[in-house]
Amino acid sequence: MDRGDRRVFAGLSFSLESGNALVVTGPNGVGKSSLLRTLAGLVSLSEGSLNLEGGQSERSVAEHTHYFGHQSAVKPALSVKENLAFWRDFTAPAHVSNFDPKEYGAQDILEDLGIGHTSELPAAYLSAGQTRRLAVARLFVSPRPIWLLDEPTSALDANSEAQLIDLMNDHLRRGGMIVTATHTPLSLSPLQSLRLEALSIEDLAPLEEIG
Amino acid sequence: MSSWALSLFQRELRLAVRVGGGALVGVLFFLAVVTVIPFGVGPDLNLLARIGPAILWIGALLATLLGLDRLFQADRDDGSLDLILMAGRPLELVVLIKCLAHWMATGLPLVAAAPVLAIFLNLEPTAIGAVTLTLAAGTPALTLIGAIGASLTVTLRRGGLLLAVLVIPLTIPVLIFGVSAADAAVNDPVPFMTPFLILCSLSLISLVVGPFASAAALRFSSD
Amino acid sequence: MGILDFANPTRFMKLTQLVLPWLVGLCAIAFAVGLYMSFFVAPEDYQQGDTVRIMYIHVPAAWLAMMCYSIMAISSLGTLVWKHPLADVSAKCAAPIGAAFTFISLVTGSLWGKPMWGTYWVWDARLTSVLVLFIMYLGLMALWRTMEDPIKAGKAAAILTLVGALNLPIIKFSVDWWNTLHQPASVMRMDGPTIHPDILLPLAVMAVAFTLLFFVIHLMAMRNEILRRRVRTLRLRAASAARPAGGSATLQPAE
Amino acid sequence: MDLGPHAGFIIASYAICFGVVAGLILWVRLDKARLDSTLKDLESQGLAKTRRTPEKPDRQ
Repeated sequence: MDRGDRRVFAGLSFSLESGNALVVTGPNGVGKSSLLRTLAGLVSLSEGSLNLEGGQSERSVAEHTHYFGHQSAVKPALSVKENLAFWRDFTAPAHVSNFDPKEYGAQDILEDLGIGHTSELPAAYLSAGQTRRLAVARLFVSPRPIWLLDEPTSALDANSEAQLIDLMNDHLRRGGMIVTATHTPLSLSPLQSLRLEALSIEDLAPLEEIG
Repeated sequence: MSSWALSLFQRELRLAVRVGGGALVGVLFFLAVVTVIPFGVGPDLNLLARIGPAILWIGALLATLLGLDRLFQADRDDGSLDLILMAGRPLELVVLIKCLAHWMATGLPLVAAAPVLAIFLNLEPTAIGAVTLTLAAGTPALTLIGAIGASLTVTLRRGGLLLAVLVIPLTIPVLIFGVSAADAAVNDPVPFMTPFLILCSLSLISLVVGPFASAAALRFSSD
Repeated sequence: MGILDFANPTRFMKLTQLVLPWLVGLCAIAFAVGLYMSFFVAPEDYQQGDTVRIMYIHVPAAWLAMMCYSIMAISSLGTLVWKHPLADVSAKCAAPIGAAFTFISLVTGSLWGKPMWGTYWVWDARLTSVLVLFIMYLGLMALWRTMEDPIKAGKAAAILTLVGALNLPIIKFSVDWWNTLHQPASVMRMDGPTIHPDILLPLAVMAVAFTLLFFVIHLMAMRNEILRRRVRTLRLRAASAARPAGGSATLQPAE
Repeated sequence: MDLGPHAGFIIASYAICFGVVAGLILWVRLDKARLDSTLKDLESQGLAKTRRTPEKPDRQ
């Protein structure tokens, strides 16, 4: 699997079983974020393919995934509840075999993440960490089996980081999949890892012609 | 199907109306443009009555275009656009709903303000009615065509001016038929319906072309 | 919003609580008397007939439109120079009221103009400068609406208000000059009859009534604004009381 | 009472003036009602009672 744009990666191939997590590591600028964005369907593949077995055939792979990037996609003018309710209604849920999501109400997940008391407040009043937790809450209100997490623990304190890891492990137990790019080690249970190395010049040359 | 659309529509309206949304700034800009023009051409009421429909149309065009640059950019800036793209909803419809909400929040007030501003320009009652009607029929086209420009310039830091430059040529037909329909209502021998129906058909065409072109541009923008 | 800021607004809230009912009563009486006089006591004008009765709301509204801007300008000085905590509250609350009175004076003026001049609107110097004043009010309101932080918005608006205060006389002057070059034929001068006591007295009562009305609404709006800022601080505090445990620890220091 | 040939204009003037003033008052009242209720909500969470004297908030 590769992505031909300017300089990213080539000859990459992996498979992930349901209930497993994949941690993508590697030096800065090697394309961890690009890999996640590719899986999320935001960047198109120049060659190769993505497949999801047991998925809904009329939907693309990307529509089975939640993408959790560096930006929180929180609108300060809307209240916390309104922010979450919009993503719940707007994101189409994806159901696949082997994946049995827990049903969360909007208020439940906010309580679980420790920001239940803010639900009526405009999101402008939230601190950076609280905004981040609100963004995490989005993953739970609309069930999708694959989570693509780009540095999920940035801006979270130790407490909420541990909480998030618990929630991630729970997601894995229910048959979900997680692909995450991170620098800090995460204690996820069935864990595979993928290390991206910087490409050498010879590898890059043919790609430049494609892109 | 309809619940997500309603949810999106509500969100867009709320964002436009609440603090920082600035839905009414467009009307204010419209008012300012129309007020400034008599200073340029002089306070001759007969002249103003003759060029009044054109002034109102140009004011509405500029107000619409200047309000459009944040249509997708605000969502891109905070990462919402990525999530909208992968939400699994037909993007053309998403664009259409966003345009509809945007028109309700900014275009409709322009139409409502037009009769008042027409009084400043000494328009006759029939002319006032005609201009308001043509604006009501034509401003959706401006919003929908403008949305194409908004999605093309979504990745740019300062896309506002470029958007206006890109879109103004595309809006010329709307302007021509809008103004000529309004003029025709006052000058008896020319029929009103002919240019007005063309204007309506332009709006309908942009209703189809706008969302498709805009959705295509958005899909490439995330690359 | 420091502790010092809280002291003054609290006293202000208490004081206005006492004063407001009296003001409302006075205002109602003044309006009752003024409206009675303007309809039944004041004679009709020998030239303009009964339309002169529009004057009893038009002139006070126009006068208030200008007074309101002066109050905003003084409040802006208060914000920028003396940093008085209530100054930007006062300026912010005056803007919509000023816009409303300017709107009233524009509308009643054009309704007066239609029977007298034959047209709703002319680009006469006085009318045009009032229209510019109206746009400035709306612009200031928009500025306040688009900025999230009230303190920052207050400072920005204060600067704009003061620049506007300097600029308004220039606008007035330049528009006078602009208009005399292209004097449209249809404009009639606003001289009218010499002011007769029978007309002057109702006008004065109405002016007092309008001024009282302005202060009533202004004080009520200021009270709202103070409440709004209190809500804002409380919400910030509510949000930062992160987890229930951490929050209660800061709120109840010694147990 | 006879207002002459232009009664419509006079009545319209007064009506619009009344309408705008009523709207202004209504806006202020509604704003106050809304703020009072939010304030009450927030105070019921026990967050309000710290003016100048840091007194203990009431237990819920």
